[in-house]
Amino acid sequence: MTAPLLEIAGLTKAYPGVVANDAVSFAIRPGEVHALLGENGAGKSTLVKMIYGLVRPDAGSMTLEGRAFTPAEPRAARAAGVAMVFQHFSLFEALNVAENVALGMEDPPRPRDLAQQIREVSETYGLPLDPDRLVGDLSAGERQRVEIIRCLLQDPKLLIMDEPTSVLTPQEVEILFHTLRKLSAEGTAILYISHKLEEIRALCDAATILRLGKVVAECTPREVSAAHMAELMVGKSLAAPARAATPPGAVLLKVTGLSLEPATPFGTPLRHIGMELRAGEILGIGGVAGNGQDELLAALSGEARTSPGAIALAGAQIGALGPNERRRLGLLCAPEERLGHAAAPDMSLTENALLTARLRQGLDRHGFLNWNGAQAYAEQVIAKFDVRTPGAHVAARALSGGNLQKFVIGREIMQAPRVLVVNQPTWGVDASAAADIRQALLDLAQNGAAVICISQDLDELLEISDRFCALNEGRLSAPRPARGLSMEEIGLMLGGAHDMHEADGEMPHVPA
Amino acid sequence: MFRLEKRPMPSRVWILATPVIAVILTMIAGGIMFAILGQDPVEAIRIIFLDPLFDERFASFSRPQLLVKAGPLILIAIGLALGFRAGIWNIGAEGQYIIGAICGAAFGLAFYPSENPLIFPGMVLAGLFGGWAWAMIPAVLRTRFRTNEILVSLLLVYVAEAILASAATGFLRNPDGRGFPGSRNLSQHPGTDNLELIAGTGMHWGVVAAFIAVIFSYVLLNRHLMGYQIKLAGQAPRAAKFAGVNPTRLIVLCLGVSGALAGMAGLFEVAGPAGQISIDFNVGYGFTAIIVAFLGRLHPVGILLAGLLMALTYIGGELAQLMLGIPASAIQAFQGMLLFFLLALDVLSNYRVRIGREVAA
Amino acid sequence: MMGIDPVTLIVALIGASTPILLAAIGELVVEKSGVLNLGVEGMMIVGAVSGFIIAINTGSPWLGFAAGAVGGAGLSLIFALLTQYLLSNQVATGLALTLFGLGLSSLMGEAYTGINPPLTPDLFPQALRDIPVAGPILFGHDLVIYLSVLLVAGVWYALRHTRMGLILRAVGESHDAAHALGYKVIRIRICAILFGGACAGLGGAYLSLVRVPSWTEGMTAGAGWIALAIVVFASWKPWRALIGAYLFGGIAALQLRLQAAEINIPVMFLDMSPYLVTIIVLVIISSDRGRAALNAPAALGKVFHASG
Amino acid sequence: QDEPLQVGFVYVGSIGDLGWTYEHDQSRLAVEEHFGDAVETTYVENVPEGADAERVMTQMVLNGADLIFTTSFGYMDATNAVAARFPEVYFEHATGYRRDHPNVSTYSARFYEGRAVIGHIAGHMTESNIVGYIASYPIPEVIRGINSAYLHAREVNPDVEFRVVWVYTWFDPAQEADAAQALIDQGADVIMQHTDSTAPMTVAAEAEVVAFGQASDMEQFAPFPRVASIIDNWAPYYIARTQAVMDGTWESVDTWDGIAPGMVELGEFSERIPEDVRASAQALADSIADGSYHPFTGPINRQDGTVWLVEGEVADDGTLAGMDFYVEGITGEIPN
Ligand SMILES: Nc1ncnc2c1ncn2[C@@H]1O[C@H](COP(=O)(O)OP(=O)(O)OP(=O)(O)O)[C@@H](O)[C@H]1O
Ligand SMILES: Nc1ncnc2c1ncn2[C@@H]1O[C@H](COP(=O)(O)OP(=O)(O)OP(=O)(O)O)[C@@H](O)[C@H]1O
Ligand SMILES: [Mg+2]
Ligand SMILES: [Mg+2]
Repeated sequence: MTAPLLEIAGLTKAYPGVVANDAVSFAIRPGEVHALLGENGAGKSTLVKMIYGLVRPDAGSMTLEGRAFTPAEPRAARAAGVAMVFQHFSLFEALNVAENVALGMEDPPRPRDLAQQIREVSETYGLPLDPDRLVGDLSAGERQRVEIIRCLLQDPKLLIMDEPTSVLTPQEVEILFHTLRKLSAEGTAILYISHKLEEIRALCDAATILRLGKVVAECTPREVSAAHMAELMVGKSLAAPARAATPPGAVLLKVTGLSLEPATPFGTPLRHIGMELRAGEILGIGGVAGNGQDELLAALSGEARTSPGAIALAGAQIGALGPNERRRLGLLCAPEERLGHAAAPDMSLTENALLTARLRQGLDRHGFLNWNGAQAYAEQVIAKFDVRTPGAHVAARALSGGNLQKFVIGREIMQAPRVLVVNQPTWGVDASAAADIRQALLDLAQNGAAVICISQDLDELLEISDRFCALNEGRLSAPRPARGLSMEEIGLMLGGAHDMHEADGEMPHVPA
Repeated sequence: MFRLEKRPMPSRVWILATPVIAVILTMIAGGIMFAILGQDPVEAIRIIFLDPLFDERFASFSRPQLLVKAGPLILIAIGLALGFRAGIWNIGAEGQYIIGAICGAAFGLAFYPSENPLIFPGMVLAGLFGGWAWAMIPAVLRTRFRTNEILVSLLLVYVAEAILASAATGFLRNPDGRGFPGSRNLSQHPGTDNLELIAGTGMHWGVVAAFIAVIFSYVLLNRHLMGYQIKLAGQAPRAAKFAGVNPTRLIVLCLGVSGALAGMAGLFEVAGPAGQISIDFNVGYGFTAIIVAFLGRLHPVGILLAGLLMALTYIGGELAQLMLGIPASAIQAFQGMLLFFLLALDVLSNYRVRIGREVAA
Repeated sequence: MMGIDPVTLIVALIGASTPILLAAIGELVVEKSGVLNLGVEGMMIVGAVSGFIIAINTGSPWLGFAAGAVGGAGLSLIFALLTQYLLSNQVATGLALTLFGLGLSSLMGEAYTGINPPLTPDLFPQALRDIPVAGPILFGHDLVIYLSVLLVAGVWYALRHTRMGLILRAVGESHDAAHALGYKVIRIRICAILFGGACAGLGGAYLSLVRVPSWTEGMTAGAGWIALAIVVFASWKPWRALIGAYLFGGIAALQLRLQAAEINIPVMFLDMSPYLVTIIVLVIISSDRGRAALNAPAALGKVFHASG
Repeated sequence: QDEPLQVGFVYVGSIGDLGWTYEHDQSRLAVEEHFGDAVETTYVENVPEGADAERVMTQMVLNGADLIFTTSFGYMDATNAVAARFPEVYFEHATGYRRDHPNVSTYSARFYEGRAVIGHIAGHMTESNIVGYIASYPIPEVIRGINSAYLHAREVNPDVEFRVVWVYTWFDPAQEADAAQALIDQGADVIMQHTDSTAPMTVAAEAEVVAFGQASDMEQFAPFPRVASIIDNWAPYYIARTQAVMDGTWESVDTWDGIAPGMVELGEFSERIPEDVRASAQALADSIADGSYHPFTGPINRQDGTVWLVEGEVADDGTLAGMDFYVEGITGEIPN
């Protein structure tokens, strides 16, 4: 056995009210792929931020290659050979790829040389990337490549990846794993954080499991089942969402020939989208981030207007209507971005309840707001969806991601929608909260509503949807029954080699 | 070193306490400055802050003057605050104030020498319309061509000043004024005058309008959908769109309301305290109101208090000049200090301060 | 054209625009770092008075210019501390800075009214300046004017081609991402603010030492506001700031010449023409769809607070 | 003596402007100097015209002022309004015409007398025959000055032309400097100004053209480019009026004084003016001072060619006070 590359002993970090890391100890050997597991808020990100020099530990020590390791800032960590890919990208949209890479390096070479190096590395590892493109124009997967290449160019001894795969297609995940295995073979240690347990079983040599900031277990992922690891994380066993099969009802939502130019410089145009949604049905829309998900949601929610006939709700043409008119008719949405889109960060939950529920819950009268009513509604959502918060007066930003997501989904579901569109309902949400949300969606469909679930989490889509289609470069594939679809088939659909929608006569477009 | 920790919710105690502490700190720092200038600091501070309110010679005159001076500041700041909350930056209220005054005065003078009681209401409407129309220029350019409204509204101030000079020396010049610049005196002519409503209170229609604006904006922001949408658009533009707020309408509304209020303030001022259109009739209320809006934390009641505090420093500053010979520039620097302290201490209401460095590993 | 000599017009507009240009290029850097400092007018006038005082007392205009820059930077330090450490609102703090600067400068300059400062020598020999047309335009200025153009070039180069500029742009684009990469957001922004203050101060000193030259209260008379407008006008591009400042100064100089030449345009319109033309050009620029907006620093005016 | 007499001054600008307000403040200091402990003076500077002026005057009264000088035209209505409320306090309003109450006097200076003299000098000194004139606002005071200077320049130089630039400000050094430069670029070799800063002087010095001091002597630019100046000197008037209050002889009067009593002073003629011109300018000043000559003596036509004053006719003060037209020969237009 080789000597550990990094050894962590008794690392502790407390925030007001929480101990994010409580005497955490473990070790990584060179070339090892080490998983860090735990629920939301278990302290994984905090731990790696300490290794990367972004957060200072309150107590404990780290040893890198036998020497004491106390990085005061990321610069020091990078100098010592530690590189990190962030959970929330640390990229600059208005800068190009090369500039973004240069910003993450200590002594970047001259721009021309750097561009050359980027091309070389991206070829070596099968991660194609054009150094001159603006990052704002890139898809989520490509953005992650930027982060990875930024790390690779520094020849790191330890590569930290915080939830890297949540935005990738299965094929991209394969490419990433290929890269990581190659790195690991070259002797680079990898600290890998993910909520996707099957991936961890496929990739990792060892795993440390955190719960409430403490190390609760260590295991070798290949040797245990995913369910077992989940139990170690949560401390109890989880039930899979259940649903009774119901025959689909009448067509509630019909989209035909929906095309839309993007509203923002970095947006994706929608092209000839068509679909039909029936009562009681859940339609899963898969696809890699940046392929038009936000735009599709905006077109359905009414934030972006289309020709009146492009969207019909129970026969009524609604393409030209605004968000509130659509809400009145029963079409509700929950966007992906919780803070800033689905909810206003600095507003209380009561105020955020009003954000979408005003019309259907009758929370105003001639424009004068019924705050008591709004508060009562917020409290109902909190109670029914088990939102953990001190009360409805709390600002949305003070809630954890999972709890806010439960609030946002609950806010829509409790308005009894006829059609509900959700985008990434469980992104970054831990296993038990995610299970609750999925169950709520299933129940809604069970009761006769139609649901569109846009998600990048294919397991989730396969678990809850009746039919599945893929969004690629703003085009929507023809739907296929979800049952029996294999990962390979899905991967091909996502990659663009799917049957194009009949209205679209163009050649299928394959991304570079 | 100290460290700041964001509070989950702003602290109510500190919101109320910080202005008081800021004023005390300003008294200390300003006192030092006055001492350096060779003045008795205690006396100077007393004259600025207390004499206008409590000195038996001045108080009965100065207290109502506080309202006269604060009235236009509050009226304009209320309108600006709506826009600022929505992330719409009208910094050209000065221009809207000028144009409102010109339109209102022109309306009144068009009927001269009639004393019809409908003239004054007509002037108010004309002033309101003038300010609104001037603010519509940046609004339309912003919504049509996405032109930055900060820049346009600011540059239009200079254009308005050119028009004002032209009005005072040209088209609105008093025909009986022996060729001197300046319009007829509106406040000395029944029908166009905006005089004190109750003698000795300083209450003219502009002050009444300011109070109404405070109440109206309080209700709007706290009880009405429109106020909710304004706040939403400012805090989270995407969420606002999701909630069905129409950004174009909001820009037109906020710029329009702030322009209309500024225009009205201009009319009330020109028909009342100032009396006439003259070349330099504007005295920077439109710019000072921006500070008042922020000092008041964009909150109607806060703006009311901030407006009164600003007015107090103006009036007390004049007294200090008069009684101690402190130069006007020292008063200006003193006001700057007051603003610095008020802004600096604001941090305490939103953050907790931790003393000492983080323990390093 | 209409009896107006283009050569003297160009010479005059360059001189007239330089204080605005200096202040604008400084503010451009500040805004590129994501900070909106509306106190340019205050920093300019403090620079004007500090530069003047030092130039009078030392007899050296160069020390005066340096002192102007130091004075402007000194005032901007207040803004930096308030907005970066105490997280105060940038708009209000900038306005307060202007108010304070105007008061402070008149206090400082009380004893200096009515004095003539030492002359700033021309850079090139008379023979060069006497070359027709090119002579006065290219060689007829003092050092600060060339410096201002160099500064524009330098800022352009630094923002475009250096690591420092890249980091500055990154900080202005997303302070959270920059922080995550380990950049000292606050420190970088403070440096930018000080640079902006120094440029504004230098512009002010140019006003009091060359342009007017003498010290009088309130002598900036709104130049700082115009500088702010020029930055937006330039959509945060250095060379465009130069064009904007020269355009504004050019129209201002031209309108006076049109008056002097007794051209029949109402003086009211001539008087407002620099502002109107600026607005019109801006409307034309901004109505051009595309990615113009991209150049605006995404984090402009936002408060940065690193938790943890 | 018991209580000193309290005299207040309300200034529109700052005392450091080296122009209008500065000269008023110099005269205030002269009052202090002259009366010693018998008089106390106070002042407030940068008082905007309108509501603020009225408040400042009232506060002065409440603070015990017995006599108040309000030194800007724009204070006219405010002065009369406050005077109505405090009949026992005396008010002196500069450059206005309204004396609604027996405790209000008005006073002004016949600057056009001085302008006649420097116009005379300008007519002699210009070689390009173009005189540049930086004007503030199109108001009677300024128009009168332009006319007076032009008439006396033309008298000695029939080919002289006046180019007027309106800067719409009393005080903006940079703008004034630009205006001076613009005029020089248009061929002017003599610069006159009716704005308050010394900036045009500096430009004139650089371009080596003639200029005149305005409001204050601007002696730091003598002997060149400043070759002469018109100085506001309010001290004799202020001292006399203060004395009148002390003696109980104060009455409401309208004073419009010129060179004779010294309200308008002419700064020293520099040796850059040819000897004979200095002499003829002095003779002109003397004839104005002793009343034998009035600068607006016919024949004078209006710009449009209509007759204003026939041969030998002297302008009446009413027309002069409200003058809103150019005399014949000036080519520009008065903006409005
Ligand atoms: N910057 C911060 N300042 C104060 N508290 C914070 C901050 N960031 C996070 N928190 C607190 O941390 C908790 C968890 O935040 P986080 O966004 O990491 O959620 P999470 O760990 O993903 O939780 P969930 O499991 O619900 O997704 C919240 O209760 C919040 O109050
Ligand atoms: N800046 C902060 N201020 C206060 N509390 C924080 C801060 N950052 C994290 N926390 C707290 O530390 C705990 C651990 O957070 P951390 O982000 O490390 O969790 P995580 O395991 O990465 O969760 P996730 O799976 O959502 O990424 C959270 O519960 C949160 O309450
Ligand atoms: Mg999380
Ligand atoms: Mg995490």
